[in-house]
Amino acid sequence: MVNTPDKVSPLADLAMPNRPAGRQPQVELSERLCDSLVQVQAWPGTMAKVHKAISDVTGTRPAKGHAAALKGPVCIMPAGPGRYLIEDETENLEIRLRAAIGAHLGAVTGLTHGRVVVAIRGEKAAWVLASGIAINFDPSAFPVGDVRLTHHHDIGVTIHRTAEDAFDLYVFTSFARGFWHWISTAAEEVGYSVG
Amino acid sequence: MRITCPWCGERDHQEFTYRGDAAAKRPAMSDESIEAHQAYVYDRENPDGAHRELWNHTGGCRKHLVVTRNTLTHQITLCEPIGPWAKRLKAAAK
Amino acid sequence: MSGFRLNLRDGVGTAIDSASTVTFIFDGKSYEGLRGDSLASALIANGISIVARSFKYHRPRGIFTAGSEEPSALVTLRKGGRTEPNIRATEVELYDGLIASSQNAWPSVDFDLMAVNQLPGKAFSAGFYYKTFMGPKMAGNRTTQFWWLCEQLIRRAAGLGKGAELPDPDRYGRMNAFCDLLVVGSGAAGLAAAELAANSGASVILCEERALAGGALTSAPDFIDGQLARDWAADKCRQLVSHANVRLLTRTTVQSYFDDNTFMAVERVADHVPTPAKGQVRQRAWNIRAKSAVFATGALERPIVFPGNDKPGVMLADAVRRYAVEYGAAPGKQVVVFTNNDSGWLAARDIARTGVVVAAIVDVRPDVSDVARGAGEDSRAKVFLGSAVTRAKGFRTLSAIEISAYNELTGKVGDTRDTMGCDCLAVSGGWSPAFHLTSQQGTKPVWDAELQAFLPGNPTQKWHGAGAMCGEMGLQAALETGAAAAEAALSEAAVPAGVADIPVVDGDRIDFAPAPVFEIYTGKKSFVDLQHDVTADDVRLAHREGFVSVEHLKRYTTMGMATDQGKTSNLTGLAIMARARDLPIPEVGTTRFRPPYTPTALGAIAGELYGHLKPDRLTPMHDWHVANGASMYANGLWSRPESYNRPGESVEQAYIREARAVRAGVGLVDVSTLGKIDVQGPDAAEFLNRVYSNGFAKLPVGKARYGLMLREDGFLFDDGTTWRLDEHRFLMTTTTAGAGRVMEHLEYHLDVVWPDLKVAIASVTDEWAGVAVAGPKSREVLKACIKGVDVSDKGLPFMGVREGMINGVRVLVARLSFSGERAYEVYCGAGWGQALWDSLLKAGETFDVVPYGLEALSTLRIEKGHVAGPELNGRTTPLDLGLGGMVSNKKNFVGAALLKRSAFHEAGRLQLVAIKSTDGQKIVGGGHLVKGSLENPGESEGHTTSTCFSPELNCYISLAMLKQGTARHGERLFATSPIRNRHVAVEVVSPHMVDPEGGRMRG
Amino acid sequence: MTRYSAFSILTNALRGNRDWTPAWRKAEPKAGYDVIIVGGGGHGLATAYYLASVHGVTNVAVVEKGYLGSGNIGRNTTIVRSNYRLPANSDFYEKSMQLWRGLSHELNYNVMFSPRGVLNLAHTPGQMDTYAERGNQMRLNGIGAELLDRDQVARLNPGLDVNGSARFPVVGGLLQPEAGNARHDAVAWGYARGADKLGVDILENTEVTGFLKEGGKIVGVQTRRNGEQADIRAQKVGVAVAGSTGRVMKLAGVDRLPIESTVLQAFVSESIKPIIPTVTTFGAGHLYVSQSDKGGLVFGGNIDYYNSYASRGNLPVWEEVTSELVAMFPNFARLRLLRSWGGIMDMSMDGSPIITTGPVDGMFLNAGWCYGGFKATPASGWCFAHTIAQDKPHDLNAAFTLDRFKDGRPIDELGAGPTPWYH
Ligand SMILES: Cc1cc2nc3c(=O)[nH]c(=O)nc-3n(C[C@H](O)[C@H](O)[C@H](O)COP(=O)(O)OP(=O)(O)OC[C@H]3O[C@@H](n4cnc5c(N)ncnc54)[C@H](O)[C@@H]3O)c2cc1C
Ligand SMILES: NC(=O)c1ccc[n+]([C@@H]2O[C@H](COP(=O)([O-])OP(=O)(O)OC[C@H]3O[C@@H](n4cnc5c(N)ncnc54)[C@H](O)[C@@H]3O)[C@@H](O)[C@H]2O)c1
Ligand SMILES: Cc1cc2nc3c(=O)[nH]c(=O)nc-3n(C[C@H](O)[C@H](O)[C@H](O)COP(=O)(O)O)c2cc1C
Ligand SMILES: [Zn+2]
Repeated sequence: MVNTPDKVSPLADLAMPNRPAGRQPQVELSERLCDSLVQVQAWPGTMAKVHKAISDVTGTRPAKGHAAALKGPVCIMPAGPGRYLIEDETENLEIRLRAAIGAHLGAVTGLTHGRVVVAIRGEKAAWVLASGIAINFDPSAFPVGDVRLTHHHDIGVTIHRTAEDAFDLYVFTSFARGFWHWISTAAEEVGYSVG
Repeated sequence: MRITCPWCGERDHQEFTYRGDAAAKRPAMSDESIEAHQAYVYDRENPDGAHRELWNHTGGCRKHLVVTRNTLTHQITLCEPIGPWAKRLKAAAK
Repeated sequence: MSGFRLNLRDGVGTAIDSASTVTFIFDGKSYEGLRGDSLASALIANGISIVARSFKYHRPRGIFTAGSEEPSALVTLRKGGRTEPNIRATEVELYDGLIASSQNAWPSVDFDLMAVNQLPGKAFSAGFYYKTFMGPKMAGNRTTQFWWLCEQLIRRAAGLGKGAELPDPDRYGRMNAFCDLLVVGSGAAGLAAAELAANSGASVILCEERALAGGALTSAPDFIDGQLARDWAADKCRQLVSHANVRLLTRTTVQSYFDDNTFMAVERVADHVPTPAKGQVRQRAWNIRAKSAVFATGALERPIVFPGNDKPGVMLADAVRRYAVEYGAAPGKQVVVFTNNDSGWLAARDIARTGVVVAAIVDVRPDVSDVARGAGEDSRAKVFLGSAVTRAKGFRTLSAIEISAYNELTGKVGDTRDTMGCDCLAVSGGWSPAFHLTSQQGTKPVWDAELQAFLPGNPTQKWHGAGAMCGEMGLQAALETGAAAAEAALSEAAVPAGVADIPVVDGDRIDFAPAPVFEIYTGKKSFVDLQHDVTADDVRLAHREGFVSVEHLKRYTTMGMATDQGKTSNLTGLAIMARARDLPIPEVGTTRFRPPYTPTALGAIAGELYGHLKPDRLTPMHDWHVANGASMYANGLWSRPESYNRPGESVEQAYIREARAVRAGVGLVDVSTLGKIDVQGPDAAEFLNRVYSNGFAKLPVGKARYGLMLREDGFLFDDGTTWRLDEHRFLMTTTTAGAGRVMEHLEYHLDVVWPDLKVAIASVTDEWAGVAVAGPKSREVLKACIKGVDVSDKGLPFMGVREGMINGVRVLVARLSFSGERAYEVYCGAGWGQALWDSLLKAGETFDVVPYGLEALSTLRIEKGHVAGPELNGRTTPLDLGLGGMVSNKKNFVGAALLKRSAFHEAGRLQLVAIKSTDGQKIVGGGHLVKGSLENPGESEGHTTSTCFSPELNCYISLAMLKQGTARHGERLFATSPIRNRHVAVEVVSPHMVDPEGGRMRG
Repeated sequence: MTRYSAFSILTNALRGNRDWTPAWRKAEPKAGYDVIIVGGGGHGLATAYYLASVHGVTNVAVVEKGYLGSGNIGRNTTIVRSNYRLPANSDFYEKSMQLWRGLSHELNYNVMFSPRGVLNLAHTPGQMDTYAERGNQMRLNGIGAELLDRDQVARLNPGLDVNGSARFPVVGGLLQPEAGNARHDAVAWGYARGADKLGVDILENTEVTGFLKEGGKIVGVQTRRNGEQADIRAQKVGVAVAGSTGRVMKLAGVDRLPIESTVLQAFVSESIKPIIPTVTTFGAGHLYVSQSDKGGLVFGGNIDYYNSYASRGNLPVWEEVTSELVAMFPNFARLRLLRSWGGIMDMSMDGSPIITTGPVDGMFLNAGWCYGGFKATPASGWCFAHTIAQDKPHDLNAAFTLDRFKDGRPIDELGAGPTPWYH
């Protein structure tokens, strides 16, 4: 039996922990490895059943509005009408969800390899993000726990606000280096470390 | 311009892709006449004033919406959901 | 040399730090200034009066204003890649080591030879270019050459400063901001507005162009709530920034007002220091979306036009006051004030208070108010009422003026009353509200007869004017209207406003209404637009020639088109035209202001995009390609290997070797860039059947099919294979370049056209890495490494799709062929892409597997006659490309109806063929097919699309579109490329040059 | 009317410039004309001029709703070229080039036609081949074209970033040496003056508010002038209103056309000394730039996509064009934008113009100019005048009919399909 090799991230060589000398960095960038990411799309009439199926598989249900539902390693993020991005540690999430949600209830698409998660945290995290992303990061408009779908120029980004000063950014894999280049350049102004 | 996506909320129009006049309706699959397709593909009313038009929220949820916008002032008066989810989104908005 | 530094004391030099000197260089000479100085105030303090030359006549120009409306004092700042031409000295904050130089003058500003342009004077009147330089009439193209020559000379003489030759080393940034209320301007009105909003809990952004907030308050002698105006302003700012919901941005000009209250403001983050700190941006563009806005942008003083009015030394009255009060820099030893309104008298008083001699006050009005009279007495100036300055005299700079009797009603100039020595004339012709931002939005300004000025007009978006910007010139009124505007704005932003606490002003109360006098006409040369050298006579000439609409006046004379956009001159020019036409000013109209408010660095608008325009898109195997000698090729945003060049090998040698190796053995190519779309749902098959021209409904599970997608107008849109993974689940592939637009095409049809279809699509381009294994030995390679798949022809037939494992990696394998050989596409999760690539390479070692790039890929498909991007050029139909068999006539699909149009079925269309070089010469890209010689080629009968050397046929070949090509196989033509000086004899052949029966790929 | 020359300028200057007369008369409308041209833009004025000068039809009025030249003729980036790929376009625009070359003399008005060269930059070898293909087509049609390599491009445009490390490295370019610029306003004024001299009435501030119809045939126009309504009759009415085509044709009862109106923005920087000699276009985006005689960099890029009749642009296009401009010329980053403005484009479904008889009896239509109608001005006027005078198109505009959409003969230079904002 051959072991499955490790997934290789395009940021493997870039997101190396590093703390610059001198100035106190005001944000920390890092890559957060994501073991399993699946998109689920319900049909308009099957929302409730899909919620149930998700809950059967992951142990938790999608939250209301634009909030992510969190339970242990599971994170269910709203990603459009009837659509969710579900993250979990287990590798066969896609298979289990597909088994629970047949074509009559919805569609299940594996995206584990399709996104890279960049995490940013620190006092100036929102400032750095706002320098390239045109959504309102004020906590009153974007509360902790909420998810936003947006883009940075050509790069689609799903943003999960995990704390007042921390965000997980789900970025398309092929663009991950371009995105890292942008965010690290933007963060130079306030000083950053890589965690 | 700021467009209100029925699902994502208000965003810069830069997040959306313009898809043109919402009045252009594709003939049914049963209709194979050249004339009907001709009108759908090429003829536009191009009004000066209220224009119902399609935008795709490609930088967000990737759903289409119908925007009513004045072509003289760029003022947007209505953003409506369209597509399979339209009914639910409308209901949610209420 | 008449300006000097005053004795700095309380109330003189309020904006500068007398204790800290700063050294700067102007035109190569070193000078001293004080911290807080602007370059202009420092030049004044150093007695420098000529700082620039005008655009057309190269006349000496001095400093005219104290702000961003400056028309005259343009200099070049800094050096090398940081060189910045046309910078207004009035806006530059002095820093130690600043380097500035004058421009548009040779050899120097003091003595400029180009001033000969003045000699023909009247011949260089408005519009003279249009009337001459046409040159002699000559044959053919040569007719234009005379103008072409003149133009070169004119272009060299025109222009202002010189741009940098090196790249700008600095960075630019952007910030996206949102607020309930944007307040523009931090004068009394703006501060009052911001305060009310801040106290109401609204989120507020307050932008101030200058480094110091306070607007007119910074030099006003008035008291507010018992506090000196500038102290009150400073206190207010301190209070404001203590609110978490308020952001005060100084050095930030709101430049542009776009739809839905979107603004672009530019913050000059590091222009007041020698170079930006590490990581710091030079400027930052703030893209602000405000629920509502208060414009408290003040008013701009305007001059009175009179003969000689462009002499250095003639300045705006308020500017003279500000230099004296704020910077302690006296622009002259003997100041005369020339005015048509009371504000000039107050300026005279405030100037005199700083210790500068105000020799006279000249007012066109026969009588003035008591306040003015009192201020006049305080200033100890000689007073000339019912008088005008009829001439400014002096060699190069102002040395004296002529004062004559003046009848403000008739405009008649009477006897000369006095000639008075003076080196600074402070002029006030009234105030024009700064409504540039609202004009940008298309709001039509309205005329106010009393103020003799245009006011902003009625809002068409969510903004409110306050203070001098809307004609409320007094300080008390500014405070009141500021609060009122904020209240109205907050209600729009749905924030309940608190109660305004309006401070009380103790100070001058004057009537700002000026006498309607814009020009003192004596027949001598006087200037309207100081930068563009537009004279009052030019305006009258335009009138005579029929360019009477303001917009024609502007374009014919170029009035208001200079870098200041006529901030201090437009109204005057307009008034002169109105008088010539004998119409009231409002009937002549006014030109439209356009964004930006002041000239804005292109780098700042590009913001974070300066330097890296677009992100790279990379496949998981990118690093391997680069490390293994691949030259990379841009394909949209993607970067792909062109060929893997061995040492000493050219790209052509490399791709021929690679292609040969594939046909003989086996090769690997990274196809991860292909667009991949997951299509699922009970109606997925039906959906595909509608968007593809060939049938998909009956595609069995475990099979792939090549599909053609048309646009609704019948032309080809994209192609690719779609794999049926299970009953309701398909994996669609698209061309690399077409992925995005195919996705949108599908989304459109699902949302808008057939919303009742239960289909979900998702882009999975980034999810899957893809490797094509091609060549007769491809099966052996696969067999050596794949688990769980029977790779025999039966187990995995042509177009079959299977799932398996390669070295622990789950893969999808489809037996597809672009090359015409037996081949497989193997997909796996992108994170394992490199692992898969390594496994396949390893498995292929014994078969001499080679990696191959885009060039070889394309060679193989050209030999095979498979179409790709160059053939799918948006102007071809399936019929043109010999793919008519893939157009179903059993069903309707997107493009079916319009494909039936007559023109698509006519003879004479360009059709796909291939050509072979018959004389061994290379067929270069971009050729045309002709019958004639290189010298006399005749008409184009078609063109090449995809060209290569064919290792299989051992000659140069190309796919081509040829008129009626299908019927012309065997014909001899020439592939001509006159632009590359090539002319190759070719034979037209069928595009299916290799294995036309397809035996090799079907196996 | 004074003939313009260096001599007349000098003699007039000596007399204090008092004797100059209006460039064109402020005509009063007559009750009727042989031909009325709606729209006092470049195309309308050129049409009137050629009707009078080539076809001897002088009883003509040009009816313009605003000031003369207030439309796109007065707000374009002034690029004049004929580097087209498709035969119909190539022939037509080359005719225009020929007229441009003699225009200043013909009109006795310096339109400052400046054949400084138009350079399209290429960023991949594939793009070079595409350009070669177009260049060869031009050569075969007798139009000058040169393919330049990277060094030649660099020599031509010193500030250009030809570094291999650029995000989209320049590999070469296609140059049409005889293409260039002309002075936008001068073209309008020159044609107006020329037409006026031949007897054409130019009616400014006169808006067409409706059409007079008799038995389904157009027989004149209704106008509003200085707030007053007046009917003016005409044997034939030509419509050349560019961005306003949709609204004006609606007045004639034509509700739908293969045209959509959108904003195109243009930009000008502050004046600087000569810094780029040619018109240069960026090949990895959409950006064209040249330097005006005054010294301003005049540039533009994409349209604002959505339908609009407001001559006011949006911020994303600012960001896009400036970033492309500074990517191409990193030494321009500190130069400053002086002004931007918008014009309304009559975007046709295939990106090519319409010059045709009809679509209503008695009417002729000239429209669909998209980004590129300035360079077409002389040929468009010339062909439209022919079409009106002869009641049928000239060979040069025979392909530019409305029928082409019905028959499947779009003239689609970019192959972008029936999506106007892709052209
Ligand atoms: C920003 C920009 C950049 C451009 N750049 C280039 C370029 O570089 N090269 C190029 O070749 N082309 C360019 N163009 C395109 C070119 O300017 C236009 O295609 C061309 O000017 C259109 O023809 P015109 O001159 O007749 O139009 P216009 O000048 O717009 O004339 C139409 C006239 O009709 C009048 N009108 C409208 N309705 C009525 C009515 N009801 N009654 C009476 N009159 C009416 C309008 O007021 C207007 O004056 C550009 C356009 C823009 C906006
Ligand atoms: N000196 C005089 O004789 C005179 C004449 C008229 C008015 N006033 C005085 O002017 C005051 C009126 O107050 P106010 O608040 O209306 O005007 P103000 O002139 O005090 O303030 C306007 C402020 O707006 C800023 N500004 C303008 N455009 C801007 C932009 N686009 N972006 C950023 N900042 C911008 C200016 O730099 C200035 O600081 C009163 O004190 C009144 O007495 C004085
Ligand atoms: C080629 C060209 C060059 C221009 N150069 C300048 C310029 O140097 N200064 C200026 O203020 N405007 C310039 N303009 C813009 C005009 O001022 C004006 O904005 C344009 O004609 C559109 O008119 P509008 O802004 O009144 O709508 C230029 C316009 C064109 C077409
Ligand atoms: Zn959305």
